[in-house]
Amino acid sequence: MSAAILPPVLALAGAPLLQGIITRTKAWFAGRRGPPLLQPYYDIAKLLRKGAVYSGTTSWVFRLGPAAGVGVAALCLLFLPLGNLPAPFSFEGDLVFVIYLLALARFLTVIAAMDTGSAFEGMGASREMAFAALAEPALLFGLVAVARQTGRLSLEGLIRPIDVGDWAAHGATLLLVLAGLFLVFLAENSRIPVDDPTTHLELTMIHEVMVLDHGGPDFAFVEYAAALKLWILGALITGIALPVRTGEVAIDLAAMVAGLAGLAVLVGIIESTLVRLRLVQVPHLLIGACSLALLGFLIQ
Amino acid sequence: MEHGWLLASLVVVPVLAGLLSQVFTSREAELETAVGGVLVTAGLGALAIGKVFSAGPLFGFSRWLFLDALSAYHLAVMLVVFTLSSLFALRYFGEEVREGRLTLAQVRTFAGLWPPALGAMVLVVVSNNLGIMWVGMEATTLVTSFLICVHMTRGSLEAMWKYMLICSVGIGFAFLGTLMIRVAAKDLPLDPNQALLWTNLLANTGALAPSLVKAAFLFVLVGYGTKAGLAPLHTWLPDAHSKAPAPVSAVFSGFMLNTALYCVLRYVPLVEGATGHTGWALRLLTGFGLFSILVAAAFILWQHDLKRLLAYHSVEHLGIIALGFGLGGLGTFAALFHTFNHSLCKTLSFFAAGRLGQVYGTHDMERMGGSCTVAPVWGIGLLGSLLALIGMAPFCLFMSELQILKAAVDGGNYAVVALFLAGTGAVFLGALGHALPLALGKPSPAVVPAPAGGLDVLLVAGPLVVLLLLGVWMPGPCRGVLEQAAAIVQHGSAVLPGGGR
Amino acid sequence: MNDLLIILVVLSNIRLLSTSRIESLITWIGVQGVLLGLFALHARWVHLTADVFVVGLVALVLKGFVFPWLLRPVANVVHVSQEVDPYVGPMGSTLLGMVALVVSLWLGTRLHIPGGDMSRLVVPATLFSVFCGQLLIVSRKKALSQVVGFLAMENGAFLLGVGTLYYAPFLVEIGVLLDMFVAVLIWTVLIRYLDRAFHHIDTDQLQHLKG
Amino acid sequence: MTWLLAALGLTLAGAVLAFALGSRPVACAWMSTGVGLVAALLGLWPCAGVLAGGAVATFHAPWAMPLGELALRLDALSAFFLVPVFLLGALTALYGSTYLAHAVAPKNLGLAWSAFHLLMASMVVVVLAADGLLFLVAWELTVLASAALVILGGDDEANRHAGWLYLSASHLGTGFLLVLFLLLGRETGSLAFGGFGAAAGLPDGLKGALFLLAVVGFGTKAGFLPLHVWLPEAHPAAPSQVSALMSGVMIKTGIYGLVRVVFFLGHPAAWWGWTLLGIGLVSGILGVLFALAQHDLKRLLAYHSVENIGIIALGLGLGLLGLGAGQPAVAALGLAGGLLHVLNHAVFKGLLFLGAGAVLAETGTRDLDRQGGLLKRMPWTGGTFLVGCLSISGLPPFNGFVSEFLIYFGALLAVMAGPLPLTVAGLLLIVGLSLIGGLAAACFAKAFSVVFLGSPRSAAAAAAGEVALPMRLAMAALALLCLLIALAAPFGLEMLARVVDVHPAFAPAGASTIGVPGPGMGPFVPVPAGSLRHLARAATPFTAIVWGSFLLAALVGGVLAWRRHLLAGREVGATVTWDCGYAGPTARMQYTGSSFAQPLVELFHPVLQTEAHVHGIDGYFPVRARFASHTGDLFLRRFFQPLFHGIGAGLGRLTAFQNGVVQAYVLYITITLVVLLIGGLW
Repeated sequence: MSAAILPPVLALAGAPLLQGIITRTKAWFAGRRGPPLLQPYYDIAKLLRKGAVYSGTTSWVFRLGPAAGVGVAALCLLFLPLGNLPAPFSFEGDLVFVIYLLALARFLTVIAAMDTGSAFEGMGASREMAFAALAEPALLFGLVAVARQTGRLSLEGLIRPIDVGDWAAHGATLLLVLAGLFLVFLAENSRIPVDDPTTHLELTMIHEVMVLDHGGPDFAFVEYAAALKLWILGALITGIALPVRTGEVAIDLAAMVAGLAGLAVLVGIIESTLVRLRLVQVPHLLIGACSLALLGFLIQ
Repeated sequence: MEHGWLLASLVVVPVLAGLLSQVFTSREAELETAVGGVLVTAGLGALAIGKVFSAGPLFGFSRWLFLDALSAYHLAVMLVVFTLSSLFALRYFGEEVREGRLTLAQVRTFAGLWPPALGAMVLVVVSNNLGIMWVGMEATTLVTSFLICVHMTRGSLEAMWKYMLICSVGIGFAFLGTLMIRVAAKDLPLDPNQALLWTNLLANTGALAPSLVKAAFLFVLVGYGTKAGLAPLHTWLPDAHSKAPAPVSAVFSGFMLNTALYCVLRYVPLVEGATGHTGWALRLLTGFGLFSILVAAAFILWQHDLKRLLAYHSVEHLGIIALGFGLGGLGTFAALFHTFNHSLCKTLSFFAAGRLGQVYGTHDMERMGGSCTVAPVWGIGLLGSLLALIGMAPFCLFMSELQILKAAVDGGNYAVVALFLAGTGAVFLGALGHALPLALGKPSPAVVPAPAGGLDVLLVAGPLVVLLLLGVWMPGPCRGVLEQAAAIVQHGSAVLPGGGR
Repeated sequence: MNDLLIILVVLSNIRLLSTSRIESLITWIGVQGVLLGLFALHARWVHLTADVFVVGLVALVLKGFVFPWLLRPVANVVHVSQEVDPYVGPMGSTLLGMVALVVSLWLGTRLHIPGGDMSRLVVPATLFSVFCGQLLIVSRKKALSQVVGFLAMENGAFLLGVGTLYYAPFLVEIGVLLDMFVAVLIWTVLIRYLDRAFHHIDTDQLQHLKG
Repeated sequence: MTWLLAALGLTLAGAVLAFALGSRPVACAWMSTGVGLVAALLGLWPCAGVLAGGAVATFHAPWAMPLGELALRLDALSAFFLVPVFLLGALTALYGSTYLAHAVAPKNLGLAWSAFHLLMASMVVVVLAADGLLFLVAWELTVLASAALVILGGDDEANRHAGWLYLSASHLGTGFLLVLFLLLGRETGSLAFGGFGAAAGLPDGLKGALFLLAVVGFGTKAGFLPLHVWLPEAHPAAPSQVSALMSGVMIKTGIYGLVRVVFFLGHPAAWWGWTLLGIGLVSGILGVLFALAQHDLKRLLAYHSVENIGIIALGLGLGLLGLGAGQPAVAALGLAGGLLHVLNHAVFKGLLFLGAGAVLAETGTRDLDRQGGLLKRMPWTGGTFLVGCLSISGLPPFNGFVSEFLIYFGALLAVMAGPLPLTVAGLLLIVGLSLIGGLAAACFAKAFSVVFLGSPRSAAAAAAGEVALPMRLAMAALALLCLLIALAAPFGLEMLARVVDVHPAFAPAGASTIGVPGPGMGPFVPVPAGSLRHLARAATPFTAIVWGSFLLAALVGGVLAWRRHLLAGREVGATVTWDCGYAGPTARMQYTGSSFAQPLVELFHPVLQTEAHVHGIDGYFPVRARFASHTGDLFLRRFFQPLFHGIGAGLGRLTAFQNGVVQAYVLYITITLVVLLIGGLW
């Protein structure tokens, strides 16, 4: 039970760090020193200390969105294992619950964006929903493919049993599924090549443009919820990718943390070396993710 | 023998009423005499029908006249239709008389021919002698032909010409058929005076020459089928129905067609008996029935004239009835049930079409929109009867069509099932497309709304209520009547044991 | 003798087909009527009773004289003497009539009449008359020609009746003849009406009601 | 059963009374509301009893009609389908007490209420009927009553056309049902449902034919693609209260019929399940896509009915596949999920249509792009509508998620445990269902935000106000139900199990169900303990979901409270929406519904075939520009219309035969005679 407390606590504490690592990696590639690793924490803390400005157009929906984002993400953490570390709770089919909870958060974020009546935020919201509709099947498909390997229907059940033996036996399947999940990971977290969180052109953004009007604590919640989501999907990928199942809490934990950090570095590298796709090509990428997962499923 | 005069009076009374009406010089009095004659006949008929169903078939005049369950049922339907139509005629022509659009001569034509038309049709159903039956049928054609052109217009003359020519040709064939069946029975040891009696022929079907009987049936089927409006012999029907005054159209459609089909029915057990119950005659009826439904569907889809639409509905429903008879079994029962349903419903729809035609001054459906607003009573009557005609539950036509379908399914006639459903489906789509704007559209502002009187409400509500009621409730006696009548078509034999003086 | 009369009837039918003059149509249908009346009397001669005799006589008078007498004035009143441009001309009609004759003869072989004491020609001749009547109705345009066609049809039926049965109930036969008579009366009245309303009796032009 | 008969009688009396009270609208409305509520109370009681394990109730009376008898039977399946009927009937009646006068011309008000009650009564009979003939008559009455309401919903051509399309489609569908029931009747000896169970022993080919007849006949009513074409026309045309009833309940009678017949047919062949699965996928995905492309709020909702019927078909198809493959757990979960979705869809779709009606009543238009900012003006409507949106998108913690979860669960089991075909089916279902879910969320994000958020796009929307209390009450009750059903799900499994147990494969041994297994019952293996054993597997997840929902509420509440705490005493300013520095934003600059849906509509253009009418700017000087888009129904335009026009044109050619030439007419007769003579005497 004590080990089961660790994944959510670690996530709550460490999620913004992944963002820091990505930024740092990108800075390194660009030959800059970049902001400190803990910069996301500073940002959130600063935002939390600010007041707020709301558009006169908005209603309570606008105010609900950020809070719901954090709440949902926190709830998801309860069902999320970290490699060999068990989740606090798990039940058959919780992967569906988690995916739908994330969808709930997205829905509330989107309508919060639409509440402003801004064309830019509308654009972002529209794209977010469109791409999510395609990303969701891919994510579910990938997880089901893994579940078929392990024969269990919960997130914990499908991630914890993966060990070196599985990789030896079904390496190809897992690799393909991982590739698919990684694409979904990039899309869901608005990373390049799907979205560029650092651009300054609102017309081309997805996630960032949706939250243009949030400020103060609300924006802090948005940022934190985004970090948590990055962690959640990252943890799923790391859990599958790293078959470290020693039973020693410390070793397993370290492996996972290292894996997450590695994932963040990988994202940083991708963001530094690739460019954002044109928006019309994003669906192809997501359909590609779905096909990868399907292929993985078929060859097992 | 005492029944003989009762049966004869059913023919004689209306003829006398027709003659009597000619002595008046007031248009109202002439109309009322004619209607009165019909009402008296209806009373006498009710008496006779009651006797048949309580005490068995009636015979008279050396068995030349008779009334069994089958003919009594048809007589009942006929009297209902005729009584309603007569009442409506008072309303319909009364309107025109009031407006001075109808001359004394025209009223005289109508009043003089209307009750005899009933007499001629009664003669058809009360004849045991197939020859007299034919005479009655021919007389029907002759008497009704001038009823078509009470309003003498080019259109009605054209319609009358076609009616006379086509029906005469048909009736000519039927005569040939009648003779052939007599010839087929030539060797039977029967008194020549009695040889053409249906009951006698039925008792000896085994001894009839099959090939001649078959030929006779073909002539009879084509001949009477022409009068009954089975496709492709129906061509006179839309013209005559659309050009005749509404009460006449109602009687044409509501009963004259059935009378002709009744004649065919009388031959069915004879032919089936003579050909060894192979279903040869029934298959022909099935074929004609289906073809009529499909042909009617095509014409209903593309129709613009309300009364022609109703006429094609008659073709469709006569086809359905023929199909029911052709399928046999439950189908016979259902076809008889459908006969009443269709007659009542069609009578109502022709009333409504006629009255609305007077209100709008046209029968062009595109110019008759919004009848429920203009003349609510008749508009509802038209909508209700059209819905019933296309087989909407819970009207009784749905029920009888369902039973016919059951007969087809039970017999494993899947092609029949498919064609029947396709045909009635097309009719449904087409007719509904006409009916909705007709009833609920926006009327053109030029049309003057017409008030409705108590008689109007009665004429609309009465049939509608009966149609609805029969759709959800068939009283035991009604069922008994239909079953007795159906037994006669199927076996014929039902009449024989109890028959006789 | 019976066969001879029947053959004469058949020939009169062919004559009807091969003429396009209204006058001649009316004449020949009258001739046919006389032939049939004679046939009715002769065929039943052996079994002749009073009522059968009356029927035969009435038929002869009606079909042979009354009907032409009724139709001829109509033809004069409406000023029609000739079929102009019929659908099928006299030549064609006659040829089609030959085909009809073959079909009638074939059908006659299929229809066995019980008894065998009757002429074997009755059934084919009957059918042929019927077909000829049909042919006249279908191929001609004047209303009068069609009436004649109708009469030819009815004559065929009459031929079958008297040719096969020695006795039919008086009431039926008289009823049939009475109907016939009324029908012809109505035809004549109707044709006059048509002429008054349309100023012609070309039935091919009565095409306002369709669809 | 006495209570049910009382409810039925009351409803019928209501129909008569409403007609009589037509000239007094207020009295009529309140009488109708009263009848609806009381009938629901009377009717729900026995249903609850049967669902809670009570005995099957029957009613039997002779019916003076050949082939038929007045037989009613309340088993778990009927009771389950009756619940939404009564529930939604009562709430829509309540809602209608103030709404209907907006939607229907005053002179037709009595008639409309009358048709409403008749619709209710006939639906009750449809679900209760235990006799084929009674079922068909009630079925047709349902059509007639609802079509009357569709036509009365407006006084124009469009309504009449919708009514025509609806009646025609229903009639063609009923044709298949007639054959279905008559065939069943022929094979089992009578039209009584009591004997139909024997159909399970029929040869496979015949059973397959019966199944197909049921799918087409009932599918037309239910709105299976491509038989759905009437649905997007008729539902928007009807008064919203009736749209709610039609979409929420009436089309479910189609599902009821299908389920009932499939249950009669016993052991299913594999292709039955595949058929339903295919229909479900196509209906679900295309339904939601078409919905996405609509501008008309009620049309959008109508297409979502197609989508949700697709989800239900997915569940049922999975159930049949499970039964066929001998996987009772998959079967139980699939069937239960599909059935539960029937109830859920009734609740949230009813809610959404009522909300749409409220919007329509206030702004006078169904056009999405003329709304906006209504949440502030109509807080109750907006709030409850949002609940409906979340529920229909299948998002937790609302009821839509619960039923979809059951189906997912079944599909996951199929993927895990099944033989290869079942695995493939499960996979397809998972992908399909998640795609449908994502698209539905997109669609409702659009619908909700365009209507209720931002600023008003028209003067009417700006002037809108909250609707009257009865309407609010009805919507609030349904919104509450959306939540309650989800929270009560763990306790409802037993009831669902009773419904699923009506299938003979699950029938507990010794219990009498319809169609007691005869000697020729077919090869299926009865599962002794019923379906509860399998459904119980969902109890833990359901409980966890309920607790998760509470926790979520607590977490979100906590965050909100924290923010309030943080902002207390700080400066909270109000400003205009930031628009990249543009200082004079107008309502017309907002994203419209069409723009919101554009990426997906573009992506799925091959199926949607949206037509865009651009009247753009070319040249140097600004001119008025216009853009309009329209997405018609692909199947109507590309399939049914050409087909029926083709048939019509073909038949139209026949009319040339009635050419007015009397010679030709006589020729027809001659030819007929000669052909018959030669044929007959050959």
